[in-house]
Amino acid sequence: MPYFFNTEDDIQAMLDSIGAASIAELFEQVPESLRLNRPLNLPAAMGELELTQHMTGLSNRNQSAGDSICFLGGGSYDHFIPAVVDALASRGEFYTSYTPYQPEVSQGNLQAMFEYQTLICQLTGMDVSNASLYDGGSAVAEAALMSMTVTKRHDKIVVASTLHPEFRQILATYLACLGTELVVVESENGIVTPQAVAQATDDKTACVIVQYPNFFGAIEDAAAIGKVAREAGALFVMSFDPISLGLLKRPGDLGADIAVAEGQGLGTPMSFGGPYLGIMACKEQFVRRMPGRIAGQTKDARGRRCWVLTLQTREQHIRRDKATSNICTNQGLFALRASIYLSVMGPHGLRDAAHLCFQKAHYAAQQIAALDRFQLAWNQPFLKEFVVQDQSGQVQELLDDATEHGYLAGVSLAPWYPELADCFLVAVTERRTKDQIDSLTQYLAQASKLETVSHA
Amino acid sequence: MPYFFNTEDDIQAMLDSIGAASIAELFEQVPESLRLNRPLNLPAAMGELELTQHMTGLSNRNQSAGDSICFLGGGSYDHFIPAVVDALASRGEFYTSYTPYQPEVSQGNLQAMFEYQTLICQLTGMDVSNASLYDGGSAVAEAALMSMTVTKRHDKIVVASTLHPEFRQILATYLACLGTELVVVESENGIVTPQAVAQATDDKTACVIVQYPNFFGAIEDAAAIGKVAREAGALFVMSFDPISLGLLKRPGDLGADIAVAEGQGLGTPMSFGGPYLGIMACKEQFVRRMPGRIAGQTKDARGRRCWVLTLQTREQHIRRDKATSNICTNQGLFALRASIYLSVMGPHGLRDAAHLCFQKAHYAAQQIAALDRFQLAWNQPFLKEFVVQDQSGQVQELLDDATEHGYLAGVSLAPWYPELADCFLVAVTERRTKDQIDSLTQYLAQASKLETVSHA
Amino acid sequence: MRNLQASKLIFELSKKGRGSVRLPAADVPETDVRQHLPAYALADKELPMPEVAEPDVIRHFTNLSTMNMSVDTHFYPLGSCTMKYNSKRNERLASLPGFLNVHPYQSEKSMQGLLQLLFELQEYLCEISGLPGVSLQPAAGAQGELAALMTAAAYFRSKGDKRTKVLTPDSAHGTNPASAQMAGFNTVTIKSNQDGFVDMEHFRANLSDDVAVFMITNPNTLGLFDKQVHQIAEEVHQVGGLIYLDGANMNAILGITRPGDFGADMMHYNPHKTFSGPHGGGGPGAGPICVSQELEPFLPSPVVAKDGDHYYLDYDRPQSIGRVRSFFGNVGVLVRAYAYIRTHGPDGLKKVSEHAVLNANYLLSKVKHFLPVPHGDRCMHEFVCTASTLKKEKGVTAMDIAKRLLDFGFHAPTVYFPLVVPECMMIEPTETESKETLDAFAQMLFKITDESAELLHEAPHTTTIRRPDEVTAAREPIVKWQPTGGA
Amino acid sequence: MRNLQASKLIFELSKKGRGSVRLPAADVPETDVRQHLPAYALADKELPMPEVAEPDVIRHFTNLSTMNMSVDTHFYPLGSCTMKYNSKRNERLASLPGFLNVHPYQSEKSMQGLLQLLFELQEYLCEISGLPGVSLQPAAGAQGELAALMTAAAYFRSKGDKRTKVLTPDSAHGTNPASAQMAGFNTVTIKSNQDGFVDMEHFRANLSDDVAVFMITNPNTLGLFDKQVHQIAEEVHQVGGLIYLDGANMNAILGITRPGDFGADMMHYNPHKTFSGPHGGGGPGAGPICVSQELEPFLPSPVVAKDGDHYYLDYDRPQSIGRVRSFFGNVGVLVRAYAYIRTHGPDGLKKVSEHAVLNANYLLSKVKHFLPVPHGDRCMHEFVCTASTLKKEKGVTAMDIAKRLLDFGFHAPTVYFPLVVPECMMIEPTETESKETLDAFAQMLFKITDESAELLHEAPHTTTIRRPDEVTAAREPIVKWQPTGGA
Ligand SMILES: Cc1ncc(COP(=O)(O)O)c(C=O)c1O
Ligand SMILES: Cc1ncc(COP(=O)(O)O)c(C=O)c1O
Repeated sequence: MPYFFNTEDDIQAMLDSIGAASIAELFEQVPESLRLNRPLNLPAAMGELELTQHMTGLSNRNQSAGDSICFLGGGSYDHFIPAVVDALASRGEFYTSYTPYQPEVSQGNLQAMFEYQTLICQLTGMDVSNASLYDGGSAVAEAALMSMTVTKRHDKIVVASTLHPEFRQILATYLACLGTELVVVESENGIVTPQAVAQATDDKTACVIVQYPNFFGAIEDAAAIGKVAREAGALFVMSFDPISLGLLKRPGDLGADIAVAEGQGLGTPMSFGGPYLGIMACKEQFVRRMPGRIAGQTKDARGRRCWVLTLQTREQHIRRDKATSNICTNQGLFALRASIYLSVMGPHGLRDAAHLCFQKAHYAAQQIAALDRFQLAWNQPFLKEFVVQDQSGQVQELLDDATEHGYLAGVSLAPWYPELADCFLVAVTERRTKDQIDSLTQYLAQASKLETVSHA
Repeated sequence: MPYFFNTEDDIQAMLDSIGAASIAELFEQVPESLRLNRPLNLPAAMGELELTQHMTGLSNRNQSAGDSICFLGGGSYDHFIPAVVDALASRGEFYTSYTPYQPEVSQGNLQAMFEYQTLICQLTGMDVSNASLYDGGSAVAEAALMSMTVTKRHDKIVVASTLHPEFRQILATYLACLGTELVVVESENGIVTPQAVAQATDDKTACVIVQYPNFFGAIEDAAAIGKVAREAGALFVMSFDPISLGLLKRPGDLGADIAVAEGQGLGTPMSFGGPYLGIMACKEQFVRRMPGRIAGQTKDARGRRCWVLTLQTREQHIRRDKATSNICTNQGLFALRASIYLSVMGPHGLRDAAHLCFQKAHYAAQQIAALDRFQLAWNQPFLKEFVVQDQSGQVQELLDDATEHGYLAGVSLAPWYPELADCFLVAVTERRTKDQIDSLTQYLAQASKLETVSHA
Repeated sequence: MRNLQASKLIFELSKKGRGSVRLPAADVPETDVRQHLPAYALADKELPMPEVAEPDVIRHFTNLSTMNMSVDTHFYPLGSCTMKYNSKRNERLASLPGFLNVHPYQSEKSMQGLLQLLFELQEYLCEISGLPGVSLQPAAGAQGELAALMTAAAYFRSKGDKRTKVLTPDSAHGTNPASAQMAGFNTVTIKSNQDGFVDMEHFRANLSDDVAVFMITNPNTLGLFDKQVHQIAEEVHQVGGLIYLDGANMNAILGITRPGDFGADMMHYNPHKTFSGPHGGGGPGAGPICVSQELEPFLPSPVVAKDGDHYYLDYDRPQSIGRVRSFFGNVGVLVRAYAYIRTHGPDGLKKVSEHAVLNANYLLSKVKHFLPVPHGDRCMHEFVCTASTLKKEKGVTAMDIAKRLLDFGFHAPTVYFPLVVPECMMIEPTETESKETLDAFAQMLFKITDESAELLHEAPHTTTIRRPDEVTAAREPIVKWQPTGGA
Repeated sequence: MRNLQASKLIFELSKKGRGSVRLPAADVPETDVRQHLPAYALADKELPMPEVAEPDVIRHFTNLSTMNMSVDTHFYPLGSCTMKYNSKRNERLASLPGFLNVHPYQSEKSMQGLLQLLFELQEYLCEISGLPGVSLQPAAGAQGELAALMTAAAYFRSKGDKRTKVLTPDSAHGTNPASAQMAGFNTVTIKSNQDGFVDMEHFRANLSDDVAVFMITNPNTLGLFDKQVHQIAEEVHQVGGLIYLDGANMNAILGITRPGDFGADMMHYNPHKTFSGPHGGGGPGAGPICVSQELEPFLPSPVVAKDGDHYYLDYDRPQSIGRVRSFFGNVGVLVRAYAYIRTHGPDGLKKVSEHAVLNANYLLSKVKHFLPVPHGDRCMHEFVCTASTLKKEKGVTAMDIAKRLLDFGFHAPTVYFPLVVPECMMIEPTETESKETLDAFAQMLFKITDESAELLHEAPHTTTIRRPDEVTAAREPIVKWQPTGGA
């Protein structure tokens, strides 16, 4: 057992000091009747050598984005992560510490949190940011709960159907317990209209939630929708894609009251969906209603600038059932990664990344839409992601076959949008090369032909 | 250019301070006639994203030991490297610092060197160790030069033909300039006999050099050979395999005056041959003749225990042409890796590793020798490496075909030992599983059959 | 080495025109952005973000790291948080490309290795808990609590059983009542008796058939195993309620006793504690939950299921509460938990608890002489001592002692939690510490209790900052840097 | 955070029976070791090595790391060493499995990617040097010198030309004369003139037809470009000798001028300097050499060659001196050099030199006012200033200043080298530092020269140790730890 220290001599000396005859005696508190009187039924221990062989074997049985060409998106993207991010975030002092309860020996984490909060404000144009939530999905749910507290409206939340369907599921789950109604505004041609939102929104509505770019990659007229929300006295919540802000107006510039995001694109690996980074920022006046940790600047006893956890009376460890949220452990390491990512990319790097996504996605869209079998589902502005309609309707077969051929070609919309069962979502990041896009197109062209043949 | 700082404004301010009109002006020292008046003919710059794609492509065109099953040895081995080694040695404070010229801000490296030296002494049973040389091969050459200084005999070095042939080539190259004769003692049945060594050794011999286990994996009777050397007044130099010392007697216990090694097995990746670790340890009385850096313990001005570079008057930066060697930059990072490796393995881990190598190598040898086409080249004791004779003599064809099938099956002896052109060297480390060995055996059995058929 | 001169924020290192990453020109034919993106969406100004060269980014964050205590550098006996050694092998293994570089929407067929791992982890967690249903989805312990309470609520709804109350002991972690609230329940706080256990009288006084769940932490936050747990469970079950076990303290009972066997219907794990997922400076964690057979249909979806040799994500769970988190969950943390469990095996896990408990009791035996441990001479994996005598005698608080420990290279224990013990320090050494370290810590703690009040009030003395003004920080919050000296 | 309490050696953390790694039982049928290994070889006692648990190994070495200044944490203007930023991308790329996890005796066919990389690197180095022959084999600059001198010796031998002398300027690095000696030559030291260049008279006085090689460093160790180099080369060539260029200072002239063009017949690179391979706390480096056409056949073997599309190792070099190092060379360092060159491209490399020279001149312009720079107002990538006035006036030495800099978070420059300037400090800022850093450094240096001699003699004041006793260390060397308080 590589992580234990106590030798036989140690154990004896320790038991002597305790005044116990055996380790077993220490467990006398646990009634005999409740004991497990057999070994756990688990596989036997493995040394590092065996475990490495075993887990490498398991890893090899997954087709990684390195083995294939990845066009999958839908909230998780194959963006490039500069080596700097891994090199710094893998420092033990960062990842083996915990919530900075003792500021004197946690200034590194606290300053990093403060920098993260600032970077998120700069990126989003919002006033204040917390230090992270779990993920984009639960951040949306927290934003809804927060809106309810802020507006004191507990009856209704309005959400665009173009919000990530899993985010909507989370919202539904959270709201189910509270008896709050979740009204879904259906989309037309891949976006929701301000009119449709207006119809759904009333003076019982705590907030209106849209995604930007939306789940289909299309860019909603957020400012117009925000206006609708504001007019109804509801908060406007935007779930945004951080990389897109290299080219697009910021939530803060578009009138968002609360901006949330899945921050995975900012330096976090795809990891089959987690751990990721829940981003939340809001207007200044709502800061005391925000969930999650917040670092604040102050002075120490000697007058030095320093940082502490602040506004803790919002939190569960102080307020218990009156807290703004139950969150305790957050996603600190990924907030750090985002800070490093944003620092090393800088405004130019971020713009370049968004620009490359844009150019490559548009090239890919054009190439794919030029094939007989496929067309774009609608004509909406998009940045890095778009929906392709498969005339043959054999989406699942196509995507499965593509995977076998080394293309993670897209995400089928069927599970969430039955009416779009013949569609799939394609994401193109700055990592994709023209060669890779051309090769996908070629594959799809080939598949088009086979499809024609087999349907003939 | 990601690593530059100077903005246009900076440049102007700096030139102003210098009193120069342009950067070009700063190069006026370089005569116009000597200037390169065209751009270097090199490929254009690449950002990290492109470079990563490019170099990943190059990497993928190599068959790594992870893609195949590696039975290659001959001085470089696929030993297991615990994650701890990489995690610690990748800390920037270790790998981006340099030779600890300023002890006050280099105690980490200096203490690590001191610990390395101690660990090497413990491992080898020698009195003193330096802080590293380039590799096993040049360490042998340095040992020869050192022997010449110590014994004041400059005419002759005796070396076993079972010393790694590349190490012998290096010796030859080094000695060529000095007019020292290199006498090679031929082997019989895979080892050199003390008798043969005795015949070659005389009172002009500066040292006798053997390898342990030798290049064929066979274990020489080192103590007996050492005795021969001593009787001739020559030093006894042993080139050893560090992992083997988990089971075998140590050079210090066998009478070595100087012990050198290729330290790659101690936590250094195979990396197509380098950077590796040259180990050198010797008897106390020779310490002032040793090449390379040495850390020593002392006290600071406040009486605290601390460490410094010591015995520097041996070195080139002080002694110039009178130095014990020209070495300056050494292999510090790999000495550190070795220290971490040895610390985390401990004496038991090291013994277990050697024991597993032994068991697996013997199993593999038995399985392979049971095939018609193959037999062991001789009956000598070995630990992790052995020579297989291929009755068909088609060694190169076999090894090439094996590589295609995913087996790095062995190292052909033909380039170095024409008389053993029908032989190859097989190494089996603790990483190889029974399944892998069985699968190699199966492949070889198959190849045996094909061979029989095609020769029929 | 820490660079003491470096005290700037990343923004203060920025200079216009410096910039860092520049990406290559597009290798595809370019099209005009303005033509494709509507004016209402296209940004019209540059992002006001720092421009820093890569070498400065490295120095900046490297230096920040050197301002943290951490498990890799210090003894970190932060009670309730199980700050044990975070094995480097787990970091390496979790970074294998087949785990790290896979997309959540890849087909099951292209993910069999990871799905197998997750499936097996589900089974291990069920076996360790003694509860047959499992969801790996929650992102942290608190979300596990919430998800489990929602699961319970759905279960009650399915039976048409309207229950509104959740009972939590006063020694419970803050997340318990907060989760109950978020799940739509009202919380009722149950007192502890003077031995630190649930006050049975108070408990019974609040037990009724509108009690949905009793949330218990066992071993509790005082580090004691509440023997009454089985009795409590029986009585709660009798009124149709359920028992939730806060599994934050599982490190004490692995292979010793199982929540399912002592009456729990549901529980969460904190793999970042018990199974050594590193704490990441605040996170990530994960909060997998295990539940009884009855509750299983209501768990979040999907779960990993197996059909013959094929692993798949089972979404076909009509009674499921749905989702609490997007995608699968905090997979990276779960992979580390898997590696941890496989490293230890059944005997090793039991040994983890044995040595965690041995270390805690040993430290208790050293400390109790000068810092009383109100709840007795024996503990499980942690214990709570109090500085209240010192406070009375010389005005020295638990916080003073905590701060002073920092001077001597020890992270402070948890202070002022649980709320039931005044001036308390909650000390959890974990099993991955040596007797030498425990001895040094106890000795230093003793020395500190002997130091003058003045010295201690001003502690720490050796850190670069000392006792930040938290009151002003909260009263006039500065929560971001601003360019014009605003910060 | 550094743990100031931790001051033990790894041996002092050891405890019998603790141990760390245990490997699995063999999965093959076991055989008796004693039956196969002769008694004369089989160890009869346990290795007397430390038994330390993995968490302690982590804390120990992590903590050691925090006691070093490094490029990742500090400005490190160590002259002649080119302590520039070591890009993290290069670390990541060099760790790709196809580079890291490949055996030196794999077949060429299974190594085409790496062989291509090495082949291209050979070409780049030739282009940058203006010399057509190349060997990547030497393990460091010093071994490059040695290999090149051996190559020269073989060349002369092939012509039956017996030459015994190597000339080195007095400002040369110690490795130059040491290498000459090892290659079997006698070294003759050539004086510098007062401008810091080769004293032509002294040079000519020592020039004869038994001079094999003149080893020149250009820019030289004073940071000056010796304009005479071409003249020297002509005269050496006239007597049949060769010019060796010590390439340690290539960082100043990339794309500006090429050794081959200014008369050199051979040279080494220090990729760990010029091409940012990290210095590893002392190493590894690499020492690839480039030589003229004439010398090429004598270079070490193998070199990477290309046949159509196929890359291979060319061993068929009958005149080769053979080997100076086993296997291919320090491949990991070479891969980083490749990444560096590809990152910069032709313009970027030139910009490297331009900014290295700009930064050095700027710093010179700031420093010369209080620390005289004897060799003029302009320099290349580094400059040498002297504290000799300070020494005379108040007894303050270059070493005092160097030590005091440590207090302010700056690594010291190289001191007392080159030997030709008394009380000298050799300052090389490199191009990867900002004006802000240079300003702060110059300001601090100025402040220091103003401080009292007493304060400076005792510096550094803020480090954990101060001015170790090096004399005793060398007189009574303790070069390993010993169990019985021997250390
Ligand atoms: C007793 C207890 N319960 C619940 C939690 C909440 O777990 P998490 O922080 O993972 O959300 C914690 C952790 O801090 C705890 O200590
Ligand atoms: C001028 C000069 N020449 C030669 C060398 C030797 O190079 P290396 O240390 O790589 O052997 C150095 C490096 O220290 C140097 O500065």
